[in-house]
Amino acid sequence: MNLHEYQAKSLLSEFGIEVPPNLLLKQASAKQVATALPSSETGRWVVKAQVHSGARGKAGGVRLVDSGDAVVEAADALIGTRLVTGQTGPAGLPVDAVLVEPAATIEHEYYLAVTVDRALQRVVVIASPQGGMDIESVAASNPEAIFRTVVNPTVGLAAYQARDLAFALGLEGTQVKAFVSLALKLYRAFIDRDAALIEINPLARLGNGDLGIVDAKVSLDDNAGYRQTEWWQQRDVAQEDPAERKAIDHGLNYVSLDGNIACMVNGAGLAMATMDLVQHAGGMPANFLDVGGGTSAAKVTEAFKLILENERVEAILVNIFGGIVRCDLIAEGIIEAAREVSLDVPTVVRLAGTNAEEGRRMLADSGLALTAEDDLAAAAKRAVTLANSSREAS
Amino acid sequence: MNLHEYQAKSLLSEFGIEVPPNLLLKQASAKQVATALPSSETGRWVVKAQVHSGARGKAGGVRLVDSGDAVVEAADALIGTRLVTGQTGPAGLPVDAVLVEPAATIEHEYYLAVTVDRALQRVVVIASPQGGMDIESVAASNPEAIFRTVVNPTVGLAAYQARDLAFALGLEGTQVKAFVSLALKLYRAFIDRDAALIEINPLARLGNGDLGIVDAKVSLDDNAGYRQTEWWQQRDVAQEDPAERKAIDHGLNYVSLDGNIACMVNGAGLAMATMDLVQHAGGMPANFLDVGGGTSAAKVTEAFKLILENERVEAILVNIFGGIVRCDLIAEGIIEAAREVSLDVPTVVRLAGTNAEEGRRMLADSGLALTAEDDLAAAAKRAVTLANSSREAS
Amino acid sequence: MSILVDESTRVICQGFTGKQGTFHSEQALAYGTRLVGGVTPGKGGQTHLGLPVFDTVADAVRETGATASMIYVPAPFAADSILEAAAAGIEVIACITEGIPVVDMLKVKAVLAQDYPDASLIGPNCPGLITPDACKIGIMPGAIHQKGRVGIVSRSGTLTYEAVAQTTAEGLGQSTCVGIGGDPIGGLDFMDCLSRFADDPQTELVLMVGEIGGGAEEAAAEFIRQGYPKPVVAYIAGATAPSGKRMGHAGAVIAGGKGTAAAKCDALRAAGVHVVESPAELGVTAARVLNGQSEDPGAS
Amino acid sequence: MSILVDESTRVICQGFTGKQGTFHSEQALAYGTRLVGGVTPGKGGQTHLGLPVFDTVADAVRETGATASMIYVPAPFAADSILEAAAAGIEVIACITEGIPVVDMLKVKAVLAQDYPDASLIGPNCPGLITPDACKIGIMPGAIHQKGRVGIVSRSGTLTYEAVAQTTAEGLGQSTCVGIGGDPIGGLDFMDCLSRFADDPQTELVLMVGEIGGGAEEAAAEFIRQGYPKPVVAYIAGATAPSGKRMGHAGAVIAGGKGTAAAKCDALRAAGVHVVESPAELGVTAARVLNGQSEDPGAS
Repeated sequence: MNLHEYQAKSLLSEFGIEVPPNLLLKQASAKQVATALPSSETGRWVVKAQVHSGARGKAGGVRLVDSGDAVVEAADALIGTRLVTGQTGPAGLPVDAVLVEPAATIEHEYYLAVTVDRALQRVVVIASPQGGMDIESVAASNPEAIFRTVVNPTVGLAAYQARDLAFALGLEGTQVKAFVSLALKLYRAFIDRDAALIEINPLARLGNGDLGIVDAKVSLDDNAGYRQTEWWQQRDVAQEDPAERKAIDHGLNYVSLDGNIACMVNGAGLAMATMDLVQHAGGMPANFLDVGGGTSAAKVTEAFKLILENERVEAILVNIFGGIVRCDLIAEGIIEAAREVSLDVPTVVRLAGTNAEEGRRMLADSGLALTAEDDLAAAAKRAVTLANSSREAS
Repeated sequence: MNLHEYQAKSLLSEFGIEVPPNLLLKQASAKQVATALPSSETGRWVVKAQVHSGARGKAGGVRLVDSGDAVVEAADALIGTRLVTGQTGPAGLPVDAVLVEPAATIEHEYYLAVTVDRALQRVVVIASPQGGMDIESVAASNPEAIFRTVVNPTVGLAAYQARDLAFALGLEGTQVKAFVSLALKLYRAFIDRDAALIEINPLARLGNGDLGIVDAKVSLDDNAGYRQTEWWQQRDVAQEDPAERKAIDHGLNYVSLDGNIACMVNGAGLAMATMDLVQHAGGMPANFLDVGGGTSAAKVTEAFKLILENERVEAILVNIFGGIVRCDLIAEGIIEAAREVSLDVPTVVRLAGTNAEEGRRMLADSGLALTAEDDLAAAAKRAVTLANSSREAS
Repeated sequence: MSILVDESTRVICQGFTGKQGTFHSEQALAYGTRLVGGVTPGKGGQTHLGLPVFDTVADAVRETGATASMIYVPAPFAADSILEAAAAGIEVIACITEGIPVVDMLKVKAVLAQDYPDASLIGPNCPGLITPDACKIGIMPGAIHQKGRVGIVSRSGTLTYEAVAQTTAEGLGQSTCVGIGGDPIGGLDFMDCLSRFADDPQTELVLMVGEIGGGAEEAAAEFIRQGYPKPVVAYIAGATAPSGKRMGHAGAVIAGGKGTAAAKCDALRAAGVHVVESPAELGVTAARVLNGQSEDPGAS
Repeated sequence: MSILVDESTRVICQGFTGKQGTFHSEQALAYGTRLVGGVTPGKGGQTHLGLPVFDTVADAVRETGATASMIYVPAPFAADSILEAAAAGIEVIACITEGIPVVDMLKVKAVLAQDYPDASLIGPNCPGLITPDACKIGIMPGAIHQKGRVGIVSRSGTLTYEAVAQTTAEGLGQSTCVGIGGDPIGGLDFMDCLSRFADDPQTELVLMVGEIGGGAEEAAAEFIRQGYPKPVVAYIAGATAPSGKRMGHAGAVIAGGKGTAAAKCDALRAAGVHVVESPAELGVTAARVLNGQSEDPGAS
């Protein structure tokens, strides 16, 4: 789960981390700006669209202004629009709020993040003197400018580790202590709030030599929602893909893709494998859809509805390997769904594993125009063929 | 550093641990009792002397009373007296306050403690169904009634470990959950407050089946005072041996003993070894005194003053092996001290190690009546001989 | 032979009396697994599915001599259950539970390494493991398995079943199948299983099923490259998965080029592994390699 | 030969520019220790005592090749310094600092065991270690030492010097002297040092100086009992110490009978150790044993 910048900064300030004074505007309010605009030493302010995406600046989502009136104007220009960045896809994301902060004098931009390294099975803290841009770009172009330290969970981030990073960044004097203090608090926040990523980018060396947080990104561990309820209640569903959001509400794992063959599969690995097979057979998957382990007939119905909302879909490939989930239940769901939604898209069903035969019999008995296949590759090929012929027919 | 029972319970309640409602009285105040006495379902209250000692009950330090007036009476009888228990020595400890709590109906008494196991180099949680008595006695008479679990510092006390103990104690139903919750909080308190020991004895199964804390003892790690200042400020010096307290104030480590040969040594191990030698030579040490590593002349003077306040002292044995501390500085301190306090007790000085020769020369040149010895055993023998002859002479 | 579990392995179930625990214990018993009891705190002394229920794993181990456990405890309590099993001396701990917070698993991993280095954790968020005709500890459908020559290790659940079904269809069968789980922080990894399969005389070939993300497949490739005594066939799911969608965090990125299916396949091929492009080719490829019809892929 | 350190050991000092660090670094240099630099964060690039100062131990190790460190950092920061040394690859870490909170040391011990099993921590709250005429890392007076045949391991500071002086006076000399420190949670224990002395050809006899409290001496006794190749002479300080005064906590008590000087002496005698009653007899006893004038104490 992603937090907005303003939420991230609020979370960090819970841990004693200093963030810039700010003003959140959900509508462009001259009155609110007049009374609550934080003072700015530079006489300028930044107005930042609150969307779940990076690269906001290039997309026009961050405006630098020099008066309260200009703040209102910028806010007015942003709120209510959709911001399209390099990361959002063409539909963009809705801007429902902007964050206003005094513009700082930035001498240098650093990068600082806390995340989990899967290979090391440990939390790592990552820092770079090349902040302000995607760390991915730095990793690609200048990997030696990225410094990492691996955290032992027993002590957590040790002061010496933070110091090592500070010196690696070339910090000096009081900046070293400030950096160490910041890094230790970030680690504490990461653990105590079950984060998946905390990223300060840029962390700035300001005109007066102090370190200051400019932008902050926080993602929380999806598995820990049950004990971080305060933040999960603030989840902004407006920022999520409507289909993906609906999927989550029904316990489905759905990702929209650009192809024409819809997939409905149980298990993430098999779902990806099914997508690979579709492509191998010359098609393109329209989505990733994992109906999960404890699949019920109702869930399958919802999954069909979700798939059919995508107008690009020209064929459906259902691939279920029954383990926990029984194929007869899946068949029941398919039959129910086909009746509830008028299933007019060619559908190939491949059932294997627990109660597969019974499921296949139920489908055959249903009188529905479903194509059954036993073999995985054959099922994918058939779906692609059906999609092609349905396109030619229309 | 030891806490009083009322302080210990206050510390525990910081961690969400339920303790009985109570009233602390520093004088027997009818008015205060009338307004603030917690209500008691049993109609009875316990009035407990707040001293740094166990075995208060046997010593008359815990009174069971059945009215507010009787509370005042019991408080009056205790406050301002000195309580002599099996653990305090004949002088006893001053009772400056009493803690009043409603008397509970106790069905069974358990023991529960958190401490450090030196051999295992880990924190251990110890529980026994035989509470209400010294755990030492249980360990001696019935060791199989003591259950221990060793805590890994990475996760801290795990719920299963607390559950294992709860089932070992024979707890059932909601008591298991209550015990687990209590044990986890005790562990948290132990770590977060740098405790050396937290002991709940007894932990009671009450008439209604609930678990209740009756008595609680907390000792804090002497090394962690710098970061537990809130509690260290509440240290009750009145409960400490005046000589030992004075020693601490001067950075000395002093323990009063019953013999006649005073010892002044640098290093705890050498101090104990010196005591052993005194006894080996037929004498009895009057004290343990470690002047520590960074010894100064002023510290040695204070050490002499401390030693001479003990009227049983018939000879002094100074044993310094110079490592960090230089023997010439020690000699200077001895000379200063001998002049400041009129040193009329026979004193044997053994200096070895760094600058020992210079120290010995300074002592010889001082004109003071000091006996120098190079050999450790000879020095101890000489001190015993001198003590015997000074006794015969007097 | 087999790895980790066999017909003599005494198994308990943690979360025994719950819905999941009950269902899969019944399935395990039906398969012939030597399930000897289960644990549900507070229900010690009761009987469930004809087997004794214990309050603690320590009690269960003492009374039944169990050396393996399958965990169906809800996510908030599952990390504790793993540690309880390890502390009680359980050697093979299969944690089926999904949704355990990463922070909990970080600590579990550290404690296992410190205090219980001999315990083998499978999972969490995994289908478990099975030695066909001997011991099923997990949620996989038993009927598709066949005792045989192929060792299977997989990060995926249902995709593993696919691999199993194909090797059964080819008549190769399986020695042991281990679903190591898809969580970022988990127990046994590819390398751990590969080295166990290397020592198992029944296993003639290892079938590895990986996915995009992380670097476990690359690590396994490096391990194989240093000299592995048996042929390995591998498939990496997610060649067509959209990059950046859920992988856009710094940890994955800094690995620099690692994490994609292409990178994983390249690393495995360079190590001499027979990498298949289609998941439908796992069984036939294994059969071809075992029947000596495939030249050394490293030489091609 | 010797254990842990010798004339080729490259040593750094953490807390180099502080008062303690400066004084004892001067002493170490005067003794001939191969001190190659020191660490004080923020003073990297400066020169102190003619040696380079580094911001981090990692820098110091990279630039100087140091493999040993002595730590004179104040107690609130010393635990971190130990970890920094270990992480930088330092093999012998002597932490002289006293007053480190127990909770900090519990964690340090766990991390060392997990991540740096090859690092040898000496202390904290200890005099350090010395290989006479070769390498002095600590606060002991160098002049009393003499290169020789006796390995010394001690929980005490000044009492160790006593043992050193006596073995020097007897003309035996020392191979290496290790002050393991008196804190409840520490690094190398008696057993660790005994096993190193067992492998050191220069060491002909081990002199062990223990104290009351804990069970480290009993553990060492058990270790020796299982077969130790060299004679051991031991003294336990505190036979006359008042029991219960500072030992009255549950951890010590539950050990049941352990912790007293008498129990420790009994355990050591039963293991065949030459236990002396008086600390003044350490040197003469070692000499007698080495000269073959003492019969097997286990037989007496």
